[in-house]
Parts: sequence; structure tokens; C-alpha cells
Amino acid sequence: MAIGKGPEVVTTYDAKTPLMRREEVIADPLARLERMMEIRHAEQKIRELHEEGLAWGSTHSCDGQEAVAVGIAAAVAPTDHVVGAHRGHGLGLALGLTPEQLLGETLGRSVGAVEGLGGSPHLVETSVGLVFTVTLMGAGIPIAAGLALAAEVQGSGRVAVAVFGDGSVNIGAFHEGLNLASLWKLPAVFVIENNHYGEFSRYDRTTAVEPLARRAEAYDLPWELVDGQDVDAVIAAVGAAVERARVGEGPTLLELRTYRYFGHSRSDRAPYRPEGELEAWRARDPIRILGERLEAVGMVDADALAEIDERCRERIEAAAAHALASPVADPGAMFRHVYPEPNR
Amino acid sequence: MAIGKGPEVVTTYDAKTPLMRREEVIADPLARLERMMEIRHAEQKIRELHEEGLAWGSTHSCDGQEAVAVGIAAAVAPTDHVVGAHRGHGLGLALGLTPEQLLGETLGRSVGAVEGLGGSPHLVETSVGLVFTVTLMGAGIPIAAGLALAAEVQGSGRVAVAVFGDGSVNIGAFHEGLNLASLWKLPAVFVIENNHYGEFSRYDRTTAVEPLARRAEAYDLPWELVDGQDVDAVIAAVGAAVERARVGEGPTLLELRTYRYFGHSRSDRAPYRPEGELEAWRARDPIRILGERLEAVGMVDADALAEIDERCRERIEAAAAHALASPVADPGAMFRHVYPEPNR
Amino acid sequence: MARLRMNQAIGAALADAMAEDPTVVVFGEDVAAAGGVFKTSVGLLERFGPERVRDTPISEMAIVGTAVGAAMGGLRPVAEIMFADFFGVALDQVVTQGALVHYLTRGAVTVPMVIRSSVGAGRGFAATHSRTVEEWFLSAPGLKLVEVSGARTAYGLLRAAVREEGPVVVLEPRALYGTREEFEPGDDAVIPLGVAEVRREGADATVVAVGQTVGIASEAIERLDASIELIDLLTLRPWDVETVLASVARTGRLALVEEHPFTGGWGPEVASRVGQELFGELTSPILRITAPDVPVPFTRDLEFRYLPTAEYVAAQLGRWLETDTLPSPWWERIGEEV
Amino acid sequence: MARLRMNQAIGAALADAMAEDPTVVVFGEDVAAAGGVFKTSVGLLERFGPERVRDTPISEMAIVGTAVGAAMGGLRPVAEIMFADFFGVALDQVVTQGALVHYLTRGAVTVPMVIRSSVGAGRGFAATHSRTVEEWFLSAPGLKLVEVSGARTAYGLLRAAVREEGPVVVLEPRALYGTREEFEPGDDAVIPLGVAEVRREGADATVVAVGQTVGIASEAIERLDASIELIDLLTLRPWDVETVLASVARTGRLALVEEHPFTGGWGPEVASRVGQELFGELTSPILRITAPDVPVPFTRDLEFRYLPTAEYVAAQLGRWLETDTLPSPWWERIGEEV
Ligand SMILES: Cc1ncc(C[n+]2csc(CCOP(=O)(O)OP(=O)(O)O)c2C)c(N)n1
Ligand SMILES: Cc1ncc(C[n+]2csc(CCOP(=O)(O)OP(=O)(O)O)c2C)c(N)n1
Ligand SMILES: [Mg+2]
Ligand SMILES: [Mg+2]
Repeated sequence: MAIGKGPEVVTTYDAKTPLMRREEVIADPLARLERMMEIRHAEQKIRELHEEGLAWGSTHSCDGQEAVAVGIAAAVAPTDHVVGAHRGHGLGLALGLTPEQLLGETLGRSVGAVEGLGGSPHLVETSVGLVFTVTLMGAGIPIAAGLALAAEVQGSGRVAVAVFGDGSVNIGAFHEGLNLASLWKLPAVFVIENNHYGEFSRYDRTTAVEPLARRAEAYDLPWELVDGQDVDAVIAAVGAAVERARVGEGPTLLELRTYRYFGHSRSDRAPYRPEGELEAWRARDPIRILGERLEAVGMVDADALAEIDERCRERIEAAAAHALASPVADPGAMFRHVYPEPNR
Repeated sequence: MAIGKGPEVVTTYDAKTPLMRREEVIADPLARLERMMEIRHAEQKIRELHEEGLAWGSTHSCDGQEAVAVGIAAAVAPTDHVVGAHRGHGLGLALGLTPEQLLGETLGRSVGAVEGLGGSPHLVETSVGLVFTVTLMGAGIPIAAGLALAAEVQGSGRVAVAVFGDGSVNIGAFHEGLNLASLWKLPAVFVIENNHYGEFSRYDRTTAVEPLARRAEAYDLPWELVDGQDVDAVIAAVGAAVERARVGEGPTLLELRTYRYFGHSRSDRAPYRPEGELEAWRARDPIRILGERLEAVGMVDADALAEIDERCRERIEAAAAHALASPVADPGAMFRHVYPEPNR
Repeated sequence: MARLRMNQAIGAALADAMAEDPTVVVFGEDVAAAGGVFKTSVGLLERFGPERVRDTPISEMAIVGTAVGAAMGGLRPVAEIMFADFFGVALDQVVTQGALVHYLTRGAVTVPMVIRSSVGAGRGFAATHSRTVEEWFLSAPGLKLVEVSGARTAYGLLRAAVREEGPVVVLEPRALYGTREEFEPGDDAVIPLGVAEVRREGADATVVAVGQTVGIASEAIERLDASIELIDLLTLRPWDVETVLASVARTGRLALVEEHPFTGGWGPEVASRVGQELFGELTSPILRITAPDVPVPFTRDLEFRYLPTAEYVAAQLGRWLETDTLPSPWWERIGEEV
Repeated sequence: MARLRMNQAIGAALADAMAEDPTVVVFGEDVAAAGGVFKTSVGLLERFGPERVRDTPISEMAIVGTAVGAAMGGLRPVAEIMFADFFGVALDQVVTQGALVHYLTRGAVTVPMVIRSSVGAGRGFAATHSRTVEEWFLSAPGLKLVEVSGARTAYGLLRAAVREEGPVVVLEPRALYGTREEFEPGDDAVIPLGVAEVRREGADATVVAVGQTVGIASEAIERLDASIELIDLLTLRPWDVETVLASVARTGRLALVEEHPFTGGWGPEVASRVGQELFGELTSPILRITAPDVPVPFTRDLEFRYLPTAEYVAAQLGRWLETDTLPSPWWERIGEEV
């Protein structure tokens, strides 16, 4: 296997490895709720760090889209391979990345997921299958096809999952990758995270089909339109697609409808939103939906919710403090890993 | 307008300009039959020239596909813009290119369509709207969208037509170009010339949808599957699509089913064909279909057919002889037209 | 006189070009309603309307291909590729289609298109959004390539590019979008392609720079007690061989300040040519001050170590002038005092 | 000893690599059932089966992207891009994705992929199918780039490329596919990347060539009555600076024979570096014998005027050695006797 271990991570407040974090999310609805809250706090903190001038560079927050990230993480095995995209904080944390790895990367510290050399979009943690995040739109789709090809040739039983935005369905790589994956019946799942906007353009102004996932028919693939605010719906749909892939029935194209609460990136105040749209979506907040569901079956009450939320807040604060106190990589780091060591 | 006149052509045996040749094809079924025969003879002659070592380089023959070329030429106005592809001998002659221009280009003589500097795939004749031939698969599709954009912004009433093969529906440019053209409702027609093979691969082994034109639905476009061996069916379908484009109803994706009788290029003996396939298609020869139709209504008889055929043979022989007797461009030619002259 | 940020100057150039010529159209990702992610086309949609100012899907191949076709059809499209790294998915339409149409139609069809794109490091966009990639275009017959170095040259070169009959790629250092320069927009501000600008005169050495390194080199020169001529190349294809040769013939020394990594880019091109033409006439080896051969690192300290800073450029120039030998680049001295 | 055509040697290298390592897979357009349009993979499908040898659709982006992913997942894909010009639609996957994965995962993920592609003029494929485009890859951190020059080097370098842990682009001059060379395939024939080969020794001048110009230069040198050292660079990134510098330090003269047009390509890179390192030690200016800065013309006479021929190379080298000044290229003497 070409994929080795990720960098060793020094954790402060708890010793949970990415894999342990992932297993919780797979096993436990409460852990999923907690992870969604953790993501929300992380995004909030990252905004603050930028406002305070402590973080720099481009960053893309996913507040509002937590159920997509956590649902995928719960439905996919840690041994499967996931290729993410630029708006990946939530997916990273959901898959198991530690808050230090995320905050550290955002702050450009060597404690970050990729030593601060990649920046906020470049989150990787191979121990839980987050093998790459791709920042050119759609480019991860054929890469996921290739990961699926490897799984198929090796008979590893792995599934490859590509997660990308609604804006990424009009790029050549989407077309070429889906056609190839379908022809070769590869064990892959393609997930459109439709948060309604690609930068400042609503998806229906840039894509000549509705829903987006209907494009699957052009590649003779099954598809499904899914409520991306309901983590259980996400788990069901992604889980079914993963299962199909695993048993050799080939790829599926899923469209998870969700919404981003903030702008495309830091500087964007989202003036292009129609009035009331944000409020309507906030009314379907994924954390609230799951929280109420768990309350209804008696798994949590208001106090417990507040407690979990506070724990997440503290965890993120601690991670940020830890990252801020951590060193920046030395200049020599930029020369390391440009080329791998020869193996024979 | 940025598109000027093509190079002056010295004709030998008759003084027909490309535009006159085109007008015949538009007006007269007999002229269409004759043009199809001319194309067949041209391809035959080009093969001979290669066998005799008089021609060099890559070349792609379209025997069997004549009804597609001539049908498009008849349905599209000479003022419309057509972007062809590498297998363009038939389309070129059908649109009005003279046999000297084709043979000259194939033989690399300065009498060729582009002075012998482009070679057999690069046929251009702006006086009849053949504005470019694109040799990277699918690259002509967004270019045609651009031509259509120009028509729309200028209000010129022109339509842009891209013609490309079945193998060219899996490349990114197809996807991006069709989506954009649909969104902008551009006056364009996209024609898949499905001759069953992209190089040595049958289309159903490389494309995960059937028929190919169904991909139109992924772009919310109308589509039609057409008998490409019946020139009248081609005219009807292309004509309707051109009309839709011209009145502002946007693009159409057409799939014309046809077959190439010879290999992909010179060296290909087409061992990949299933037994009997070629014979089955030869039984639906487009020249025979039209010939019989015109015979049935009394427009020609066997003698007349033989006469037309002989006339075409002679015309092609004369054009080849003329081209062979013509000079090769001087070395200075490769420096000309790399950059245009400044205009202000 | 106007004091404009570079992104405003670009917007002004686009507006003036559109006002001058009704065939000029502008399109790209979020260039219309939002005025561009770098605010380089603010107000164009309102002023010139949705026929001429258009948002596109995220489809770089279609963006450039549509520009090629629109230009063939008689428009003068100015299309935007948001980050030049994205040409990796659309290069074909620039160099293999657009740039060859005039040649392959023997002059019958022209492609007066402009593709603008942002380049370079210094803004925390990390490895995949920070390269300059001029080498993708430098060798392309039929294409012209310019790189602007501030508000004034951005305005002047863009106006000239729109008036060209053939395709032009305009690279804009994104780190400069927010920087201001004073100049008078209008026809007199048009800067012809192919002509370099001598930014300051000097007798002891010639420094050639491009894009954001022009400002960096200028600052570096100011720190030095030497008479140095600074040339802003502006056009990379075809570059102004005459101006550079004339200067170096006089000064006897040539240094290049490049944002590109040491291997490739415009630097070797200029160094190789000058070395050939002025063989035996140079008093010291040609100095290339460049970025190292690594992907652009994200974290701020490292990104500004990666980029040649004024301080570093001054130090390298100083050592070179003093010794007439090549100082080693900083990355060969990691661990030592820099 | 085997006497193989270059395309057969490539097929043999692929077969030996696949036999050696079960993770090697091969895919591309018509590489499986048909054995490749240039017959470089004949028999692989029959021998290794449809899991490991696959035909793809015409989808260059997917071909390279799938190779990137497959390599990340533990295979060693060898993908084919039929003509290097087609990288214009897939460059992103090579230089911005594949080449950066190892860096951006801090070594956690490797991309041991090989992308083979045919390059160059001389076969009548005309403007859009005849370039060498090495400049698209030369500057890409994380990537290695080789260009083979015949059957033996094609075999040896391809075997080495497959064993690399990182991505390698292998360029194959298509004009050489049918040419034969005698050599013994097998492990001993593997040629390490990064090492140039001295093809003949000489004292008066060093000639560096790449790809099909190696043979052309060799033939030219035979026509001359001078002691000329000929180096086949083989690897373009990273190129073998030491071997070239050692040779030129001895001979005092450097000429490059390039298929690429004068502007760009590997030539300026080598010329610039040697000029820097051996400043003051050269007895004549560095000669670059190249193609002109135009698209590749189709008609045979012009295509072989475009390409440097042995005759032309000999004439240029001869003039240069005689006068120690640069002879002008043929295109500056059109009209005069050449
Ligand atoms: C090929 C390419 N084109 C353009 C961009 C610039 N860009 C970065 S994010 C983005 C919007 C993506 O929208 P979407 O896919 O919906 O993802 P979201 O940001 O909504 O998560 C764009 C256009 C890019 N990174 N890659
Ligand atoms: C982007 C690209 N990839 C590959 C090729 C090589 N190539 C030339 S023709 C051809 C087959 C095209 O098939 P199709 O589109 O069906 O056209 P046909 O040859 O059948 O007319 C291929 C793969 C190319 N020219 N461009
Ligand atoms: Mg989105
Ligand atoms: Mg076909």
C-alpha cells in the first residue's frame, strides 16, 4: 500500500486518535450530535481567529452543512477512501481529524494536518481514509475513480467516495470521471454537496438541469436526491450507495441538499441571497433537527444539549490555544516531501 | 466581422466557387447525390495517393458517411458557421470546398484549403461558413458555443454548428460546452456523427449511455436520434434544429447514426469489427439509398447514375492531377499568419 | 489623474474598452453580478448589460473555448480565468486551439480574444492557487503573453490587448490587486505590447523583473548604494529583446528577479538569450533571484520566505555586485546565517 | 540480445514491469484490445488480462486523474496520453494534483504513476499533434520528466519510471517508434532517472540533445571533422547538471540541439544554467540549434525544414566551431543560400 500513516499528532485535552473519533461517530447518534456541534464551534472560532488577525489566507466555512459531513462519516468505513474538496473543515472533523489538526492547519502551524504547509483546505488524515482534499473543482472525481480502481484490482473491498459542491458539476472532470467509473463499474460513491451556491452563483443559474443528480442518467448510474439537513437521511442514502459499491454494483451519484450559512469565503457577505432564504434554511438547522430527534426519544434533554455544546466549545478553544502556542514549520519543511524517498 | 475571405482558389475544369457548389447542394437533390458520389471518389483517390506514396501524414476517410455531410450542408445556410473535426473530407466537400482544395491540402500543396500547412484534417473555407476544423476531440464544441454567442450578441441570425464523432462525447469540452450553450440558449446545433467507432473502440464500450444523444437531458436540451444513411432524414432533423436555434429556442443535440467503411486512419484494417457488421451497413449505403429514391420518382435512371458517377471520378482525377502539379508552399509560408497584422 | 487600485484600473480598462468598441464582451466565473472575486469588473453588468457581461459556470474549458469561438465570430471577448493554475484544465483551448486558428486558416479567421488571469503567491492561497505558470504560454506560437506590474500597466496593457487582432493572455499578480497607482486612464495610457519599460536608469547593472517582482526589485535597489537600471519586461511573449540587450550592453551586468521557481519560467529564456548575444561582454555571471523549486507553502512565514523579498533581493544583488560571482540562494544556506 | 523497434521495447518494458510487480496496471485510449495506436502495448491484454490492461474512453482528464487515484490507492498505473499535445486538457491532473499529493499530504500518500506520451514532429501529424511541450512539465515541483531517444533508453527509462515512488512523465518521440536498436532487456537495462548519457566523447565542444535530436545530432557530428562530445540528457527534470557541466568545463563549448522552437523548452534552461556556472570559462557563445517559433507545418518539405536536420545541424556546428560566433538560424537567411 502506498498510503502510509499520517503525521503524529500531539493532543492536549484528550488522547482520542482520529480513528477513535471516527468510531464514535459511526456507533453513536449522540456522538454525531456532538461532532456537529464541534464543527459549528470550529467554524465560529476560525472566523474569530481571522477577525483577530491571527489566521491568514483563504478559508471556507461549512456552518449549516454539518449533517452532510457527519452523515458521510457515519456511513463510510474508516478503511474506505474519501476525497474531499476545499470546504472541508466539517468533513475533516467528522471523519476523525482532531480539532488541533484543523485549527493548526488553518493557523499554519506544524501541528496542523499537513504541518501548516497546505492551509485550511488541505486536510488529510490517512488513518481514517481522508486521503486528499482537492481544491480544483471536480478534480477529485477521477481521482476517486482511480482509488476505486485500486480497490477493485486489489480486491480490498474498499469504497472510494468523492465529495464536491454543486458548482463542480459543470467541469469536464465530473463528466469524464463519472463516465469512466460507470463503464468500469467501480466501487465509488459521488456526493454532490449542494449548498445552493458556487461562490456567488446559485446552482440553478450555472447548471442546466434539475436536480443536479439527474445527470447520473447520462452515465447510466443510479441517483438520489437527499435531505442534507437530516443526518439520518444522509446516513441512509450514503450507506446504501456504499453498500451497492461494495457488493460490485458500481457507483451512485447522490445530491445532498444543504445550505451554507456564511459567505463563500471570508470576505463574502453573501449579498446575492434572496431575502428570507437564509432564515428558511436556519429553520431547518441540522443540529437542531438531530437534537430534537434525540430529545424526543429521550436520549438527551436541554441540559445535556447545553453541556455537550459547552464541551465542544471548550474543546475547540483548547485546540486553538494549543495550535496558537505551537511552532510554525521551519523553512526546510517546504523542501521536504516534494519528492518521496526512493523505495528500491 | 473578423472572418475574412479564404485564399483565392485556381480551378481547372470548372469555375464553380465554393458558394456555388454549396447552393447546388442546398437546392437540388440530384446535386446532393452527385456530391455524395464525389466524396466517395475523393476518399478512394486519397487512399490511392497514399498507397502510391504521393501523399503523406495522417488522414481519415469518411466513406459510408456521405449522407451526414451532405445532409448537414443542405440544411445549414452558407452564412451559418460550421466547426468540423478531423474526419472532415466529406463535410468539407459538401459545404462547398472544391476538390482541389481538399486534394491539394491532403497532398500538402499550396493550392490546398490552407496552403498545405494544415494537412488533410484542416479544411477551412470561410465563404461557406466552414470556419475551422478542430482536431482535438470535442474542442470544437465550446468554440461553436462561442460562435453562437457572437451571432446572438450581433443579432446576425447565424447559427453555429459543431460536428463531432461518437468518441467525442466523453471529453470534458462536450460537457462544459453543452451546459453553457443550454444555459445561454445560444443558437447552436451539436451533431454527433456516430460512425460506431472512436479509433478502434465501439462507442458502447466507451460511453455509458444509449443512445448517446440522451445526454442532452443532462443539459435540459432537446435531442433526436437520426438515420444518418438517409440524407433526407438528416436534412429534416438538422433543418429543424437549425430552425429552433435561429428563432431563439436554443441548442439541440442530434445523433446521426452512420458507419465508416474503412479503418480509423490509413494503417487501420479494422480487425475489431464484428463479422457481418460492415456488410450490413454497406447494404444501407447512403448513396444507394438516395439513388434509388431518386430513381423511384424518375429523377434519374441507371445510365444517368453511371454518368454522374463518371463525372465525379473525372472531377476528382482532374483535381488530383492539378494538385500534384501544383507547388509546395515556400518555407516562408510557415512564418506567415502565425500572428495577424495589427489593424490599428 | 486617478489614484486607482489595480483591480479598479482593470475595471476601468474593461469599461473603456467596452465603451470604445461594442464588440467587446466580458465573461467568466462571477465576473458579472458580483463584479469578480477580485473586484476587477465591478459595475460592468449595470453599465453594459447582461448580453455583454456574463457569469459562467465553473467550466474553464468552456470559458476559453467560448472566447475562441466568439472571437472567431467577430466579438472581442475578454474572459477571466480566476486563478492561472486553472489553465491546467483549459490550456488546450488557449494554445492548441485559439493560438493556432489564424495560422491554420491562413489568415482567414482571426481570434481577437483576451484571457485575463490572476497569478502568484503572497496572499495565502497555497500550493494549488499561487503559481505564475508563464511557461505554459511562453512557447506558444500565435499567442502573446503579458504580465502587468501595477494599476497603470494593468490598465495600459489590457487596453492594448483588447485591441490586438490575435489572442493575448494577461497575467495579473493577485497580490497587487489592492495596491494603488496614480495615472490618467484613457487612450494615452495604452501601453503597446512587446515593449519593456525602463523603470529607473543606472550604469552598473541591469535588473529585469516581471509582475510583483518589479516592485520588490525596485525596493531592493533603493536599499543599495549602486547605480542600477530596472526594466519591467511587461510582455513575456514576444519579449523586448532590444531594450534588454541595449541596457545590458551598457551596464555589463544582468540580474533577473523572478517569482517563478528556479527551474523554468521567463528567467532562463532571458538569461539564455542575453548570454548568447552579449557573450564576452558581461563583467559578471547573470544572476537569477528566484523562488525555490518547491510548491508554494501556505503558512505565512514560509510563503514570504518562498517569495523573493526586497531584503533578500537587496542582499543577493549586493553580494553579486561586490564579488562579481553568484551568491548562493538562501535555500543552499539553510542553517547558516542568511 | 534483442533487436527491437522502440515501440516493441516499450511493450517489453511494460510487460516486464507487469510481470515483476502485480500492482502495475496499464490503461489509455485503445491500449488494450488494439495494443496502442503506436503498437506500444501489443499483447499485454492477452498476457495480463482485462483487470490490469484497460481501454479508456477519450477522456484525458479522467485517464490521468484515475492514474493519480489508482497510484494513491496502491497501484502503479502506467497511463498513456496518445499525443502529448493532449495534455492541454489534462495538465491539471499531472502538475496540480498528482505532482502535489505527496507534498500536500506530508509524505503520507505517494503517487507512483507513470504517464507515457508521444511527442514531436516528423510524421505528418501537423500543428496540433506534433509539439514536444516539455515546458508544461519542466517547472512542476513533485514531477519527474524524461524523454527517451530510442529503443534502449525507452526500455530502460520506462522500467525505472515504473519503480519510482513519485509521478513521472515519459515522453516518447513518435518519429522513433519504428526505429530499431540492439540491447538486452532485463533488470540490467534499467536506466536510472536523473543521469545523462555521454553518447560519444570529444574534446572541442559538447553537444547536448534530447529525444529524436540525439540521433540527428549524432549524424551531424559524424559529418564533421571535429572532436565533439555528445550528451543525451534523458531526464529533463531533474536534469543532470553535473555531467553537462563536467563536459563543458573540459571542452569549453556548448551547443544544444533541440526540437522545440527557439523560445522555451529545455534549451534555455540548460543554456542559462551552464552560462551561470561556467561564466568566463567558455570559448564561444552557447549555440542553440532549434526549430523556429512557428506551429509545425504539415507539408513534408516544410516539416523537415522546421525540424533541425542532420545536414543543418552539421552546418551550424561547423560555422560555430570555425568562427566561435553564433551562425544565424536558417529562418533569418531565407532568400539567401542556406
Ligand atoms: C477548476 C476550478 N475553477 C474555479 C475554482 C475557484 N473556486 C473555488 S471554490 C469555487 C466554488 C465552488 O462551488 P461549489 O462546488 O458549489 O462548492 P462550495 O464552495 O459551495 O462548497 C470556485 C469557483 C477552482 N477552485 N477550480
Ligand atoms: C482530446 C483528444 N484525445 C484523443 C485524440 C486522438 N484521436 C483522434 S481521432 C480519435 C477518435 C475519435 O473518434 P470519434 O469522435 O468517434 O470520431 P471518428 O474518428 O469516428 O470520426 C482519437 C481518439 C484527439 N485527437 N484528441
Ligand atoms: Mg456550493
Ligand atoms: Mg466515431
